[in-house]
Amino acid sequence: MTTHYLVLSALLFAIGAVGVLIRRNAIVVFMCVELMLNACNLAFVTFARQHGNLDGQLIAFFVMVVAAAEVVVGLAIIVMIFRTRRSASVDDANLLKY
Amino acid sequence: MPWLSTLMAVPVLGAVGVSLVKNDKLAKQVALAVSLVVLALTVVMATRFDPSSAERFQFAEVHQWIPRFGVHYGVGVDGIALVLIALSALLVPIVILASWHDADGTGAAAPPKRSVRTYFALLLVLEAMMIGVFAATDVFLFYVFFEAMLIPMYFMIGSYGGVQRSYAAVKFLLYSLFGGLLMLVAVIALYVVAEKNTFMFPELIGAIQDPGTQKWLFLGFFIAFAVKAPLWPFHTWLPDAAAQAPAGAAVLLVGVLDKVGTYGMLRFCLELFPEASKFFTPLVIVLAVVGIVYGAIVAIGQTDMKRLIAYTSISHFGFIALGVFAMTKDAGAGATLYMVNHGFSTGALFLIAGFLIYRRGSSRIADYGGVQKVSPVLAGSFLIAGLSGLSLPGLSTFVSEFMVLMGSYERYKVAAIIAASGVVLAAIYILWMYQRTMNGPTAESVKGFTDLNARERWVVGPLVALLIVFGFFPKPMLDVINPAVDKTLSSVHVTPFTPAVAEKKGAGQ
Amino acid sequence: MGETVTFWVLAVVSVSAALGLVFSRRAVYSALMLGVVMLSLAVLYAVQDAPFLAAVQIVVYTGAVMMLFLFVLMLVGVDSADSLVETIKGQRFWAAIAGLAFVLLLALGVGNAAFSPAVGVEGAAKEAGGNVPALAQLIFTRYVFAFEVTSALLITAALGAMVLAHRERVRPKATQRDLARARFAGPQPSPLPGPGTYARHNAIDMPALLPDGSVAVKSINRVLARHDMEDGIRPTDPEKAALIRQVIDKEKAGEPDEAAGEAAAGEGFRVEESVAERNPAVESPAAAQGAPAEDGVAERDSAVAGHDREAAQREEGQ
Amino acid sequence: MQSPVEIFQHSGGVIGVSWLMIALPLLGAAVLLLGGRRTDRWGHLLGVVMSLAAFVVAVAAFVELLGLPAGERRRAISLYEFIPGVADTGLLIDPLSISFALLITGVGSLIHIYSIGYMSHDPDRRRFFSYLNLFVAAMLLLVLSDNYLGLFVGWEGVGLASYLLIGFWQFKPTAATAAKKAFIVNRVGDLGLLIALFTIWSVFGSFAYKNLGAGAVQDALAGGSLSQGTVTAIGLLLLLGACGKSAQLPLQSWLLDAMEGPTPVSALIHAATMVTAGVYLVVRSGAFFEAAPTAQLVVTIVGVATLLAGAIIGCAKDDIKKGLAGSTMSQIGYMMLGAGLGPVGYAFAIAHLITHGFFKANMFLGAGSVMHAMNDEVNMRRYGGLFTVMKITAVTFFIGYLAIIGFPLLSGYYTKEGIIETAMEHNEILGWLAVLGAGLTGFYMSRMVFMTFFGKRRWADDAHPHESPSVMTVPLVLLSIGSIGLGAYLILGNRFMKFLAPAVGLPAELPEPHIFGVGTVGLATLALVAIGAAFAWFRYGAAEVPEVAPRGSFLTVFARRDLYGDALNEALFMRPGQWLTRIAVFFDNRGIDGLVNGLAAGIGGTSGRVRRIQTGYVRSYALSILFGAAVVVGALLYVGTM
Repeated sequence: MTTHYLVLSALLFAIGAVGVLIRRNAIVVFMCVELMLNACNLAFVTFARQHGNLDGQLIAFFVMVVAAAEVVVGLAIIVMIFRTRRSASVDDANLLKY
Repeated sequence: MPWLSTLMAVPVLGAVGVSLVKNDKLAKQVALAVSLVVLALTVVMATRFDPSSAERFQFAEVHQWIPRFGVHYGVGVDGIALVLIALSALLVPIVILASWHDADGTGAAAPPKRSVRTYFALLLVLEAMMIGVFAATDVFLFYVFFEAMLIPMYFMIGSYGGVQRSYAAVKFLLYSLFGGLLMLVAVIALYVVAEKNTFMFPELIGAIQDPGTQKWLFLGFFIAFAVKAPLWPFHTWLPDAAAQAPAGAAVLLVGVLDKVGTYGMLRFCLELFPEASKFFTPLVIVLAVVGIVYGAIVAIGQTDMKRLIAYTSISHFGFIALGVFAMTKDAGAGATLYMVNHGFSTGALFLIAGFLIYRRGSSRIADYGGVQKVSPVLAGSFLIAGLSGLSLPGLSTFVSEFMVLMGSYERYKVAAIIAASGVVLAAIYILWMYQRTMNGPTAESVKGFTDLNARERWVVGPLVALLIVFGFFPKPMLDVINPAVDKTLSSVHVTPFTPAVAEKKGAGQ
Repeated sequence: MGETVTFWVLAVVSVSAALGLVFSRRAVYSALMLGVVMLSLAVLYAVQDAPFLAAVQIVVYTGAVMMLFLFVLMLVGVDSADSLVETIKGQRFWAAIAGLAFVLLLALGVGNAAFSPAVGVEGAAKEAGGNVPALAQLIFTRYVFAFEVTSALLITAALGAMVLAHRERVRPKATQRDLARARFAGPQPSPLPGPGTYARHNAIDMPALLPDGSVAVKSINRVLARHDMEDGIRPTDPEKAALIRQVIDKEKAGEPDEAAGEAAAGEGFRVEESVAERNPAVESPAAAQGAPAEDGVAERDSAVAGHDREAAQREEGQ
Repeated sequence: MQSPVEIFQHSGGVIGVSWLMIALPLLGAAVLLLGGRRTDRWGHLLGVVMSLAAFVVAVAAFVELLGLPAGERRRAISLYEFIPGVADTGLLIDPLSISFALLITGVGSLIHIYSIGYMSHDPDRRRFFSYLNLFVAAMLLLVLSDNYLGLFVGWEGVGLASYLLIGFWQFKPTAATAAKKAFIVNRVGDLGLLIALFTIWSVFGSFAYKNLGAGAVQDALAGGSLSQGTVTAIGLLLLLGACGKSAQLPLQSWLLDAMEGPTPVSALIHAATMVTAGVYLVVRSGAFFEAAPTAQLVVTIVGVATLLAGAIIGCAKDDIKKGLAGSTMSQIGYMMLGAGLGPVGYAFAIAHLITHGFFKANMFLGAGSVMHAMNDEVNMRRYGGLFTVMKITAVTFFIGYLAIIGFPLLSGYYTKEGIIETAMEHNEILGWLAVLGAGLTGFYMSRMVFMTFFGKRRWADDAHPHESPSVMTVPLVLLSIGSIGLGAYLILGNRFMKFLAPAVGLPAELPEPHIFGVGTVGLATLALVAIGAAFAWFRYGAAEVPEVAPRGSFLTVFARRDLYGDALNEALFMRPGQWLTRIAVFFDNRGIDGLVNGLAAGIGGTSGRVRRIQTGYVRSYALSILFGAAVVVGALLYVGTM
């Protein structure tokens, strides 16, 4: 069963990653990142059960906390960018180049 | 008393003090005072130096720095290092005095980017680095100083230089870093291959026996030094850097910094890799001789005073390298003496050219003419400095050039003869420059020139006096240098030169 | 057996929801899809003997984080659909390749690993008397330092969000008096004409008629009109359609630079994602009512300028 | 033939302090240069005093030397260690060096005195005297040093003084150029001298004369440590040095230009003393030359070629100083010829050198007096009939003239005749060429005298010639006394030969010279001189001298252009040199620096292109991160399977 969970986790992770790559709406990109984090959590929980060790669950818990903090700050940044640029497209924020 | 550490600490503390002083004029005075203190300390130290001592490095201090890799804070001086430290300590107060208005931006084509006191603080930091690089007896420490010297000089050129200063500064930095990184590789490899778990120079002598390894490590060190010196064909950074740098910085750059290259050849290349040095000697001699003639010819064709002086230095560095790699006692001592004398001579030339440029605001030779008429003292000191550049007997540069050529002739006749043609070329470039700037009808732009003022006379006076005194009486310096050169050559294992007559006699007995 | 069934059901649900998240044009749908995935995962956690995590997942993620997402979506423009046209050459193709490669490699690795039957965390949990106490014990013993740091992180994040989202008021807030003054100084002191009288369904998108029977242009809500255009809902009345067109054109003519930039980019009349997201400024009542230029107008100007610059740069890049 | 006597270490007495000879003028120069304008009022007097003081020391040393037995008249005093292990600073007082010292300080002092008058209107007179003192010091170091290194120091020192004095009127571009030219051409010679010194060092390991005597050279040759080729090379290289300093072919071109300097300079440096340093060098290095007959032969050939070339040049010059310069070249050619003829030749060469010092200085100062009177006019075509207005100058000049053409019983007659006869004994061709040279001397010197002092007055309108002040005429008179009697005094009874013998090693038995010899050679010489003088009278005394020089024959133009020496130098060295310089500068800027900058530009260009990868699109970066992650996973798998 562990294998199944892990493959599911990988699949979700990859979908999230592809989402990050192809979506331009910063909020959607953010959601995809959350999806990837969740996929990771699944893997942690699975491994926790596999090895009978609660540390995995705990790490997942920490991931959630960090993800929450990240979302808070990230969304604030998006709102701020949107306010000044009237756009939430990640492609529009491309001044940092060459 | 930890003499050498004191010598380094005083200017560093002085630099901190100078940068904290808010008043520019006071900052200059503090800088001058600090540099004079260093000079006084150096003189006291030099009088306590014992040339005949069996101990090779005197005033030695060794402390652990990074014990894991056997890196030490190891300093100490032999005769060669001593005279070069003395040169640095002497030139810095002179340069500070000469640079009194260099950082103010009056009359400069490009206004300085940083404050006046920063310039003088940089000068003092540079002094500490210069003393450190000559005093280091730990190869790693030497490398650290070798690279650290670049930083103050980079800022001095890049922030206070002429119109093209950033180009020149970057070129200087990139060239030096290129060489320095090669050296770093060689330094690390030296540590690894020697398997002595130390970077201390005296313990590393003779540690590398394998000729193949020696050759690679030699190249690592040598290229760094050849760039620094600079030896043909690694020289093109020097004219740009020297022409763009403020005159005082140019003096330290050409007069002392570049000496680290030739000093390194003599100390590290020869002693650490004797077999490789012998193997590469033909190559180095060819480069040196080409440099002598080439530098002189290109100098003749220059239209810019500072560039011209820079090219003459390239020619002179060829002489020094020739002397180092001739590996005879006379040539080695001559080369060491040459390093010091060249500091005086080129220093005087650059500084006086700087005074001229300060008055006229241009370094183009064509912008001058007939200065002798309006400023005879300026012209006279310029002539003496120039004559020292062409190694006129009676001036100290002659002694060194003669010894280098004579010592080289003992072993490499053809090279010495070709190199000696530099004597004629030197006369052409110096006198032609002198004629174009100082002789002839007084140019309109030169009419308002004032002669050297008291400050400028105090700058030029000591240099000229030293040139003349050591020109007639070089013995004090040679007495210090000779034993050190003997020791160096003894670790290279070359057969000393004996005149043909004595040889026959020896064979006969 | 029960677990297997649950897994397969939830796996299918979560993967489809994840795909939906990635491929739906509207961000709101994406957010809902993400909620589905999270809930599925919460159940899977529960199945895997992680009841605490499952609860946290639902409370924190689905409850708090998702709400935050939705709030921001509301702020930014809830119902605008994203264009799915790719602007970076080869991005999708290579993204697909990379994603596939990644998943295949991981699957290969996982598949090749031979797992012994799971130990299960019951044993570990039993010692402390249950999953939650066991976790609590870990948190406050071995991971106490990390936990404390996390708290600091959260506080910092909250503070950061506040700082970022806060906007300094550069001029005094317009009072009622100022607004009234501005309104009477402006071209339209009276209220705008109301929506159509003869509406049959959603009256707000129907123009009002003037006493002479002609359409009152000002009564048309331009935002709604544009949405109608985007969605392909054309008014059946040709006269009204022409009028709407006219309003939109006028709106575009008000931003000639932008129009030129878009034309140059070869995107023609089609209102693109970024435009859709940019235009809400127009929606603000002040602008619609021709009120004196407040922050919004200045902001729009700067946004326009920014857009032009970017458009130019993008062209250059191409 | 006997070897020169050994060198004895000396202490005490006047000889022990003979370094004062060098130190005093040096002190004078230092005081005058450092003192600046403060010393303007009395600077010239200090210069004269220092020079005279040196002369007094020289005379005292000379007297003390004469007091010693002939076999012990080579006294060395060592002063201090110059370069440890290489050379000490020391002086050698022997008949050769003391003769030079007397000439330098004696004639030098007279010229110092003369200059007080000559330079009285120059605002920089003090500087002039400091340079003169510097010259005297350097020249004395050159001749008194007991080793080659010291000689070289003095050698370059006089070069410097010559440079400074030729370019004394530095605001004149011609003077500045001439000074530079003199220095550079001299440096070519110095190069030869330097390499000769290196070779000597590599063979003998010493520069001191006491280790380089004839005995040492012969021993080295016999012992095989010195090959014949090497000793010839040493000789030729020394000769190259001598050629530079003494303006011998092929390094003669600077001397004529050097006349740009003030006339006393021309008299002191470019006639009486410095230019004879080459002769001193060859004589001093007799040990090497005698071991190298080829080198000796080359010395004589160079001497003869130069004496003819100088005479030919002298024939065509209208500039009085340049005419005298050509004559100087020619006379030094005689000395060089003598110096190539072995010990007897040495003695005559040195004797001729001393008498020449007197009569040539005499004539140069006379010419200076004329110029002083004629508003610095140097063109003899603008002179004429000056005898009547400046009698002392004319008479003294005339004495010098008679001396140089070898008029019987005057100084030049004995010394020049000696050289010619010695040459005749060695090689008849050289001898007859030297005789021809004497004839030419008769012509061009007569031409000069007739054009200047006789004939019609062709003065410029504003010229008001007058006799010079006594401060100038007294030295002229003293010098002319030397020009009359010195030759006879030195040569008759072999006085000078015997005096010089310890230094150069003369044969024990020397033929007693006659007061007036009537040999074939002597008569032929006299006849040729007479013909030359008569021809000159016919052309320039009796006939009208046109004020503008006629175009003249090919030979005249050839001579006027200094035998195309400058043109040759220009074509062979200067122009190719300029091209080489230009090419080198171009190569340095475009080649080496171009390579370096090209490399930098290449890297810059590449990175400029590569940086385009940084599009600024977060998604592109994310894509590469994902690829990277995939690669890492793949790598881990691969490593895991291994």
